[in-house]
Amino acid sequence: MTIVVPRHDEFQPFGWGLVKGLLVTASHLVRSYFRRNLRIPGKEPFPGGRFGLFTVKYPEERAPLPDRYRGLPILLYEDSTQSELCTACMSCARACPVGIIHIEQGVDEVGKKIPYAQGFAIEYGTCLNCGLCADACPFGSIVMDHVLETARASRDELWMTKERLLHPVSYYREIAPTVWAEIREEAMKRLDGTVKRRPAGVGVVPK
Amino acid sequence: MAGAELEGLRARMEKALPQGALQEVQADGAMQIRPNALLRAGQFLRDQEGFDYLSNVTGVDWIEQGQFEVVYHLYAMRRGERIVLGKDPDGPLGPVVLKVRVPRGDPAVPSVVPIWPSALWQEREVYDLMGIRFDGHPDLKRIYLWDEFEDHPLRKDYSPEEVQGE
Amino acid sequence: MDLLIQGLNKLLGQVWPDWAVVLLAMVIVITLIFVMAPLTFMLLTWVLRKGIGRFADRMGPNRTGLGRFNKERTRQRWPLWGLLQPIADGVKMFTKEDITPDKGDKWLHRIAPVAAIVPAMLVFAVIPFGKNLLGVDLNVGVVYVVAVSSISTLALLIAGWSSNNKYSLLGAMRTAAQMVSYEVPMALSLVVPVLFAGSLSLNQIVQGQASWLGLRWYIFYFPLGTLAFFTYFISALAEVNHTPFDLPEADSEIVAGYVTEYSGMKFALFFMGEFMNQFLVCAFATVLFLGGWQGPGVQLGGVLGYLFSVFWFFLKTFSLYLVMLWIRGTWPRLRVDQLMNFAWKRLVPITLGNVLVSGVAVIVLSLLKK
Amino acid sequence: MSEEAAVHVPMEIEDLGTEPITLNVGPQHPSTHGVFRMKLQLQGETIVSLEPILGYLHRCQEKLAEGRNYLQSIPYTDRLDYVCSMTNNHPYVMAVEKLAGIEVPRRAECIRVVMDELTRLLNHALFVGFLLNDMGAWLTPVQYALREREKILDLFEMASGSRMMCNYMRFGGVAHDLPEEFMPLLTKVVEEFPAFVDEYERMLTTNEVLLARCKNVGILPPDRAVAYGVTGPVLRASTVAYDVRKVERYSLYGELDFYVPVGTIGDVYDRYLVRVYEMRQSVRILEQVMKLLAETQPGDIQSKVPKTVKPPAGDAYARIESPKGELGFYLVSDGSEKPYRWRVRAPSFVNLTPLEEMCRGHKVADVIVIFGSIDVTMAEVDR
Repeated sequence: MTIVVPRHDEFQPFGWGLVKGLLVTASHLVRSYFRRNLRIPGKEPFPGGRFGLFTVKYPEERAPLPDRYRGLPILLYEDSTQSELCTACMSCARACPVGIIHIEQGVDEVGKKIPYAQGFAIEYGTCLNCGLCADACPFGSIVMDHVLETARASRDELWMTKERLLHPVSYYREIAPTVWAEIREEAMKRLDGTVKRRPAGVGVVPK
Repeated sequence: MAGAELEGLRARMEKALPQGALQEVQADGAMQIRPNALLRAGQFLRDQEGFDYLSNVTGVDWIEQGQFEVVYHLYAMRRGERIVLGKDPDGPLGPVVLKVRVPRGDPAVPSVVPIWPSALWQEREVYDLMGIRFDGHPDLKRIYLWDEFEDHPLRKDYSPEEVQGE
Repeated sequence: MDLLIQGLNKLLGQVWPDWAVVLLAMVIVITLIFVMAPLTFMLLTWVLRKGIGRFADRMGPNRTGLGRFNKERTRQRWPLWGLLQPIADGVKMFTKEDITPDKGDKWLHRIAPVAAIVPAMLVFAVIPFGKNLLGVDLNVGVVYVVAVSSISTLALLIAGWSSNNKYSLLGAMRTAAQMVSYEVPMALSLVVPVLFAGSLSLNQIVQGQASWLGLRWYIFYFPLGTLAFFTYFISALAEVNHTPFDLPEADSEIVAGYVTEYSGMKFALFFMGEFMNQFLVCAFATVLFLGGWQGPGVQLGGVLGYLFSVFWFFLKTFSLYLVMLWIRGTWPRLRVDQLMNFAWKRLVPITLGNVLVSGVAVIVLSLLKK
Repeated sequence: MSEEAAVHVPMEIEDLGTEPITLNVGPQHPSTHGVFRMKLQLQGETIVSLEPILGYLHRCQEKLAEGRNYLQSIPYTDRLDYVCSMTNNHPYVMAVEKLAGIEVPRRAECIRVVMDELTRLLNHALFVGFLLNDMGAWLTPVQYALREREKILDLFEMASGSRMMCNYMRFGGVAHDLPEEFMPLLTKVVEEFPAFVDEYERMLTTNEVLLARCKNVGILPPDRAVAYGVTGPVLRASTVAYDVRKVERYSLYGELDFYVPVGTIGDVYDRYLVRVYEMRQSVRILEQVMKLLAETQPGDIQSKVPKTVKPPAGDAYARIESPKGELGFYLVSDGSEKPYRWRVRAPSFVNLTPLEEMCRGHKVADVIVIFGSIDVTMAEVDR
């Protein structure tokens, strides 16, 4: 069940190996002008035409990202009801390997805890982009964004509070339709049992 | 390794080693050995039993028992090669797990580098991070951390708050 | 230059004294060379980036062009195939911090880049870029070129020594050994076209390849001329530290060899010298073996003939440069001992034999003609 | 060993009575593949002795993992060998599964094998590219390799959501099922890859310069290789046909039909060839696994596993054949949700042990090539 690799000790006219290498690179030079570009199934054809080399000129053009792409975590709220999906269950904070998710649970007038995140902050500077928080979230509230540019002017701006983390559901549905469909199905299943105690919509407390 | 193979090996080991050197054989096949018998056991396992490949050397800090444990994972590489070549391996493949326990106060284990040179850096790593001394190691010094570092980070009582140096 | 002096004499001869006219001609020629050399360098870096890129399935520079913000604050671009990349490089080089090693030999460190670029500039003076278009028509042009271009070895040695860096020192040692060894086969291969032409003047060598519609090149003198061309080209690659003989600046082994401690404009000067040397090696090979500016159309009178000659010269030179790029984009690098073995055990005997046979052949042919 | 060195050093250099110079290569050096430092003693350009110095990338990952629960350590395994994160996930989840007695559905095993072999393809392609880079080829082979790697990374991104830090495998399965567009692209990659390997070989394998640089350089005899515990392609180049995939038959490898390429001498050229041939074998494995994958039920990728895994007290050692060699995880559990001891047996680390023996007597340029031919990732060496 083994192959002994051939060592090419046999005689070859001197320089033939070099010439073969040159021919390969030359074919690339020629093909770089006339090669036919392949289309990735299910994706838009890349800009740059059907023949020859092209690059995706990054800030102006972007290569499409797959639905499952893991950027940095964001929070979602329902467009129609303006209610946040987060119930402050702390699953994500517990799942985070680096412990950068900070949640402050809300209380009502009598001081009873309610399923609502009064404060929510993520330290973007330390995020591993591992996606464990999104996997752990039972209600599809925390999801992974598709934004690549995460540079900020100062370190303080990497402390992302709730106002900047919140995005509408429609935004995420647009960038990752298949993943959202999965998440939503699961979240609705979970919510079904306890839906009586909650107002309408997926979210709990209006924004 | 388990079952009849393990029983056979255990019987041969007990014969080859002095009385009481083989302290305990755990259910999963790990053999607990006295530190002073480690070199003889290693010699026996490599030369007579054909476990010529030391895959892994590591230390475990059992702080509650006040002991350090050094764990060796042995495999029979030449026998494994026979499997790849499509022949009968003709004997157990491993792993043979040797465990040596030493007191936490003065942890010193004989070095197995003369038997398996692959322990050369792995023992240095255990020495560096765990603080277990390997007597007879040709070049025992810190491998990852700088020489002036005093503590051993993988010990359970190491507190990372006291950061040393830069 | 003679032509230039004649022309100027016609224009200014009545007014200016003779020596002033000659001086003016000299200034014009020197200025032209000083302008042309960096321009060639810039063009070459662009060609290098684009060419190597294409060999490696990349685009090369494709963004450095013109651009402006329009009203909507979005950027409009005219990339111009990245043609402005050399200027961007230049700006970058100028703005880099200039570092002189603290414990190095500071004066030598400063002199070395200058010493590296001057020989390359000097060689430009004798290369015939077109019909009668050359700075000076030396009657010992070939010897001059070989002599002057070997000065740059010294510059690299100085650079390596003065940097007080072990990588630089290793690089400098490699350079010295390599350049001295490869100069022997290079000079020996040059003897062959000189024998064919019967002259050391570059202009006359080009004119010697004139007939057959301008295709009587020495490379077609099979097998002697062809062999001489190949040995010349190989040793010239080594002479200018080009792949596969780029050991003096082997970036993966000794970081950057003699330029390790150089930054900013000093580094740029080394870079410039190297590129100009590469260009000159190609130009020299064109002159000696590929018929220089000879080609269809150069016999035409007037400006057209001149233009044709310049066109042919640059076409040939850049084709050779493309071959160098091709090699650069394909082959790995040799090791020190292999390099030396190759020079002394393979190239030197071959070129020596070639010279001998060529000499005999030239004598026999001339006897036959009589 | 010292006698060998005396044979290699050319006598005339010793006769000159020159003193050896010390050359410090690294930690910042273009071809140390990270931050590796070597202290070389040179006679001329010949190596007299070499002292490797490690630890510039040390993060004490083993301690980090002790403070986290089992699941949270998976993203950290990605960062061991950042070139092939999928094969780093695999032995770790295997070790936890062994410890906790978790079954893995067949489809998940298929996906894991697919990912492992894709990782092998991209790692070996990159290896050849960077080896040539170390030899001084001007980035062209690397560029070709990177182009092929991009295609595979696209697949990873599609399945796991990230190109390099995949974090894809979970205890008892994998994180997500393969998306719809994965299989057509995988088929395309598998179909095109042999052509790429052929081109590579045309360009490099019989190139005289490469032959001159690689043949008989850095020979590691088989008995020394076994003694030093070298694994992976480096071991197989030294004629020892030991492959964990064949010996342990973990995952699905018992059912798959593939050959193990073996070298004849154990020099750099053999290591290059073994990797090239392993790429072809990986393509073969992928073709077979794709058939197996088509037979399984989509969606059946995860067995029932509690949210926080709490394995019973005990220890487990799991190892796989990663592209660089034998990657093992040794876990000790005390029954809590955090591991008591978390140990990585890193192939790059152990494979570096015989570096000095391989390099002594060679030139500076050879050291770089030999170091490159071992194929290490410093993140994995230093951990």
